[in-house]
Amino acid sequence: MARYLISRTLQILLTLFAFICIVYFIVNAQPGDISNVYAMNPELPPDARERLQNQFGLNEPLWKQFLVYVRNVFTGSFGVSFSFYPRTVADVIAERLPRTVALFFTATVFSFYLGFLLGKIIAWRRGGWTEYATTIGGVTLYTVFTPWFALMMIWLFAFKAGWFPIGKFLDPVLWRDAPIEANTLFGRMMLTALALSIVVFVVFVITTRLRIAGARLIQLGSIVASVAVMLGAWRLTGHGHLAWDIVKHMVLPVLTLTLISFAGTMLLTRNSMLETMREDFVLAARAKGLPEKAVRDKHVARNALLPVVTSLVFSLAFAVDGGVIIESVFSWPGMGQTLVSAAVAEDLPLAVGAFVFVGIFVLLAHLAVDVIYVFLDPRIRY
Amino acid sequence: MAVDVAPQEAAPSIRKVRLTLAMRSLRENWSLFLGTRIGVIGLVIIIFYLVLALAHPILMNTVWEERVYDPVVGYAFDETRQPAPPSWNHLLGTDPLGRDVLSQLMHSARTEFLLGLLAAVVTVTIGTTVGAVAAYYGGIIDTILMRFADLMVMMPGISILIVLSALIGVEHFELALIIGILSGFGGASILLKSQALSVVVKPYIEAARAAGGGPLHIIFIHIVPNLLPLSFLYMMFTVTGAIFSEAILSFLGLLDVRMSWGLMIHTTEAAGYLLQVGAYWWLIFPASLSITLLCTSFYLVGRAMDEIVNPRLRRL
Amino acid sequence: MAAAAQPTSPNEDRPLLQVEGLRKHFPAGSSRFRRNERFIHAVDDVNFTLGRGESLGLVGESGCGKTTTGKMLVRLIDPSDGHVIFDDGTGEPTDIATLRGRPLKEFRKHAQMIFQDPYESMNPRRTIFDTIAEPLQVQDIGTLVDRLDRVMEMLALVGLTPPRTFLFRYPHELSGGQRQRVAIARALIVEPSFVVADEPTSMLDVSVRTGVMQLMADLADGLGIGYLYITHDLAVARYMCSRIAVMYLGKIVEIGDTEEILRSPQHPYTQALLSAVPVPDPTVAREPVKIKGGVTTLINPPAQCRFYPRCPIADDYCETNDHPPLEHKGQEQEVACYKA
Amino acid sequence: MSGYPLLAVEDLTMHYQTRAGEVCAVDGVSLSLERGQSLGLVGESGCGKSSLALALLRLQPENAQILRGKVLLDGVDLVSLSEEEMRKYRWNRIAMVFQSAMNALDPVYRVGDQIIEALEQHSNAARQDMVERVGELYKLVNLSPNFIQRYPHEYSGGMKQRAIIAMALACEPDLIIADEPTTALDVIVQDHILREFGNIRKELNMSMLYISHDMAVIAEVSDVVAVMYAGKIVEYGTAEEVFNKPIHPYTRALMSAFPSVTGEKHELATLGGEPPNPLDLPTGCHFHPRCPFATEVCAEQEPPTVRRGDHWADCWNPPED
Repeated sequence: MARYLISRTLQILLTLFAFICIVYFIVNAQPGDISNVYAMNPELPPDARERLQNQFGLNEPLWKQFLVYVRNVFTGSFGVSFSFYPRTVADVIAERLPRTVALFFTATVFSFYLGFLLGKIIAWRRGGWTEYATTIGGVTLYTVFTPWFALMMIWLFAFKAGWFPIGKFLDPVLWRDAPIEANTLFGRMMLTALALSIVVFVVFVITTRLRIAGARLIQLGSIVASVAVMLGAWRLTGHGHLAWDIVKHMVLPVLTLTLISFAGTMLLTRNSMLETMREDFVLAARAKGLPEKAVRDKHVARNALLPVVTSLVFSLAFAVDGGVIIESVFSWPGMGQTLVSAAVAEDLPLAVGAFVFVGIFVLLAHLAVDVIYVFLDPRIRY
Repeated sequence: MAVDVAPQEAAPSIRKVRLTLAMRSLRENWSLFLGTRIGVIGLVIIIFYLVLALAHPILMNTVWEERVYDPVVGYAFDETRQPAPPSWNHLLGTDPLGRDVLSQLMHSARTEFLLGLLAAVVTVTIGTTVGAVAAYYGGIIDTILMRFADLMVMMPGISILIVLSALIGVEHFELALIIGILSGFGGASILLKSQALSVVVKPYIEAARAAGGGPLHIIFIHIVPNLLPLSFLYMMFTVTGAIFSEAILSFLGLLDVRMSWGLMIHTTEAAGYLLQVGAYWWLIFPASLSITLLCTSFYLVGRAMDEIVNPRLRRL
Repeated sequence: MAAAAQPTSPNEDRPLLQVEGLRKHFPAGSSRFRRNERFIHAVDDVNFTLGRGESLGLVGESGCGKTTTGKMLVRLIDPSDGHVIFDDGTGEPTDIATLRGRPLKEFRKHAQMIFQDPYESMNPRRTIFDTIAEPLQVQDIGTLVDRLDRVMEMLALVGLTPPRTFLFRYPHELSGGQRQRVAIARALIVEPSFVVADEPTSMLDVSVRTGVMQLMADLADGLGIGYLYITHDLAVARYMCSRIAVMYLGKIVEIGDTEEILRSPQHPYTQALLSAVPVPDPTVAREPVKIKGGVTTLINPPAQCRFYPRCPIADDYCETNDHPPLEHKGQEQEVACYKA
Repeated sequence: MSGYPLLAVEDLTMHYQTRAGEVCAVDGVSLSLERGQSLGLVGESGCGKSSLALALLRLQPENAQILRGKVLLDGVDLVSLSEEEMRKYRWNRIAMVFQSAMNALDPVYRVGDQIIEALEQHSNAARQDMVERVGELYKLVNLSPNFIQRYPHEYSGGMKQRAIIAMALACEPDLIIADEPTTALDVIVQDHILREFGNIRKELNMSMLYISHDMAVIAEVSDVVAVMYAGKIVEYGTAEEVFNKPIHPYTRALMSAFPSVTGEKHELATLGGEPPNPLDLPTGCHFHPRCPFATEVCAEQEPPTVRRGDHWADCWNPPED
């Protein structure tokens, strides 16, 4: 297991290197001299231009420029952003990365759960109108023109119904005299969520392993209890209302992202279920006298999960792309929105920096999926 | 070798038999396709847009006056205020710059089809070749091609297109090529390779080798024909991806294109009508719905083909 | 065939195939980061001869290396070591173990293979005509019309009549027995001098199996083709082959005249194999099989007799000495056992 | 004792609905099996023997339908039971050993847990007792107890088959249906498993329905033999009678087509033609196009049953006794 993880991490690092090379190639392979774009940007004061030229080694030969570039990537210095001058690219990214991670992670968990659940059901009821309706609905959501769909969500839930804010990360009026930095607070919120999921996970593992009666009840109880404790703790800090503001801003983007991506998992689960249902061990499970629900959940769905998780790897890049669009429509100031606005404003250092981080993010998600897969499939031992 | 008369007689008759066989299998698949329902829905939508796309040049040459109805430089002189709501002259109204929305919609449909088709053909050509070659040769060739494919798959496609189009001017043709190359070397080759791998281990490949068949014979006579159904299916998904990407990029104003559905929405946004959904619906809905419908329809056709091509999904 | 037959070949008494020290070692559990030192000894020092028009049965359990051996003889697998001297009396004797390029393609006209699975050994997208004509097509023999005539002839020969009705059908429209007949037609269309048949009847139903066996036997007699008949079924080997070779874990442990071996098997493994075959007579109670355990590993096996871990009669001598060589025990019978 | 035979199948008929048309896989099959007896069902691929096995457990695929007939287990008609009641019969009374043991075990669970899963369905015993029971079963089928906690992919082919047999024995069923359990195995392993299986069965006095295409295996394991062709049972009798004095020409053809390793090398008889297409069965006697003794009436009318004691066959032209 440890060896597998190490070798996988090495592979990922290698891929990352190749990725960075490709980015460099893309940036340099275009007509005209890239150094002009970097150095001659009119928004830059002369002294900054000087520094930039040194930092990127723009006066050096090409191979040295490449080495400098690689060093810069691995030390996280992507130079100075044009549009956020004088902030560095690294600084901008450090502020925005957590927001994207939170958005993406929540939406992925929701959409995977929803997709798997629905996929299971439509596979079991093949041929009925439920299946056609769900399939067509799901496919439509999956292939919907995302900006328009996001817009419709805003229009419906924020503009007309007024349930949620129209966009952005927080409400500036509320935060004008806030005693705490938004990012610090957001960091704490994420820590809380992490602690909560660890507690719930541990309870689940223990109750399943022990095979005690009433495991369901204990699980449910523990969730309710820990959520209550968490809410109480936040109340006591006095920042509860500020945290709530951020949560409120998060709901609509997460919902939209979930809706546009769950169908991928759903359709895949369906196909995978249909293929698994033909296996002999499913017949054997029925012959053993297991009720249909147990056959479906314990045997068919459990085995059908494997290919679904495998292809989660493929869909990660897609999900990140979806996130980019959603962020920019909702003006959620994360990596995606940064990438788009930097590209539109031709803020090259920031665009490249954001893109590299989006790439790293996808790679890490891959690694996570690989690890999960090892736990799911006993046939894989390293 | 002396050519005698007989082959000229036999060759056409064999060809005729082959044609008959091909038609028969096409008919069988067609009836299976009709049975899937979702495929039929998709096909109807595709045909609808195909008709729109084909009708545009005809209309422009007959009924529609060019200086009014040109999708890019036309102006609706008959309307006093732009954007104008739908009327008899302009069935879907005009955009903020006074251009006819229906004409724009129909004109773009053609571009979308061409873009999708080109991207899909490039993807599948690359994917099928790479997949077949990697599966047949294995070893180091396979490793290199597949590591590269892994890398391509991990690339967030839209993001890379965003960066690219910020760096260089991208038009429809280039966009189709880039999408084709990205997905051809990425997802398509991985998928088609795994399919090719299941073909390569079949005894008939060994039988062909025992008969004296070389790599080219085996790849193009045995492996590729068995990949074609899956390739064709993957084409459908690539069309969806290409149209979708184009729409996103032109919506963000990053493409150097003169007219497309994405650009129509971009224009609407730039003019500030985007959240006035009720009042200016004709600016928002036609283009957005068209993108969605066309993407969905190709995807549905792909799904339906999956039900036919994948024997493990077939009904008993 | 193009090559002119020499009226007086100096090697008239040479066998069709002479297999010497044939080996195949596959790397086991390869890893990208470590150098590989573990090998599966799939075929290990195999020697035998196959006369012209003779049929030799290669018998053994699954995984004993019989298919690998067969595939090496038609060069679908490259041997790791050893020689296979091929001489059909029409040309120079050649060592086919190291052939490449054009000569290899030329050799493929002389050696063909019939595969086990009639359902998978034909491309489902090609018609019967395409399948049978493929060897002619890739070898560029004859015009389209010639090929058509040849295919019709072959179809009639293997009993698929009237041939016209089979030409443009697809494999899935045929039954297992018919497909195996197509496979035979395809293998014989280039008039090979020997054919490796890899369990050609094991997946067929009993009621069509004998028909296919009969056909193969008749064709072998009529066309003078040498067969290497691979099978796990001693009873089938008895009916198809004049000689049999019993393989165990990559080695031939006993070889000789079929009836002689069946009457008095010398090697304990052959004895076990024989006594394990069920008898279609409810009144007969068979002796229990003496050997124990399952097949042991082929990865870097020790030098001692391969059968030692399961052998009921082995002693210390067997443990400490190398794998025994094949020695004459009967008239035509050779056995690799110290204790036999 | 209730006076009923353990298993009695009466006029069981099952159809498949396929795209190409309707297939009658099991056509009016009647059988009976006493407690402790072993019935060998022999026939070629596609003759409906596996369909019959699945129909007994009511596990036929979705597109199949039992049209009529009864499956009486100790006098209770399984066909008329509700799904919920039927579940209680599965494995507890009738267990099954599957054709491909390789695929009959779920790859993601430990083999021991899969056996316990079957036990849990049919008893309320404490978990500890079930674990012990699995240990006993492993001893019974000669498997090392170390393997209880392992996954199927760590087993060899023969071991998987043993594990499946252990699983089938778990609830001490009255009847075990064995569907070609040793077809994929080598002869020596097959020999070991057949012997052990036979011994255990006699020890526990269980009945068995053994399905195979291999006449020799059937001869070794069964007391009573039924020969199936194109969905029908064409001959039925004790093993000795069927093998020594076969009535139906199909049975006779099968016997003489079988090559043997012992005794004199007899000429193999070749049966002409191809197995019938289930979508388009011949009229009259389904076997008539391949039958060397067929007369006109065979093609026109269904054959009558010829009885010789308990031994019977459906044939127009039976050989003289």
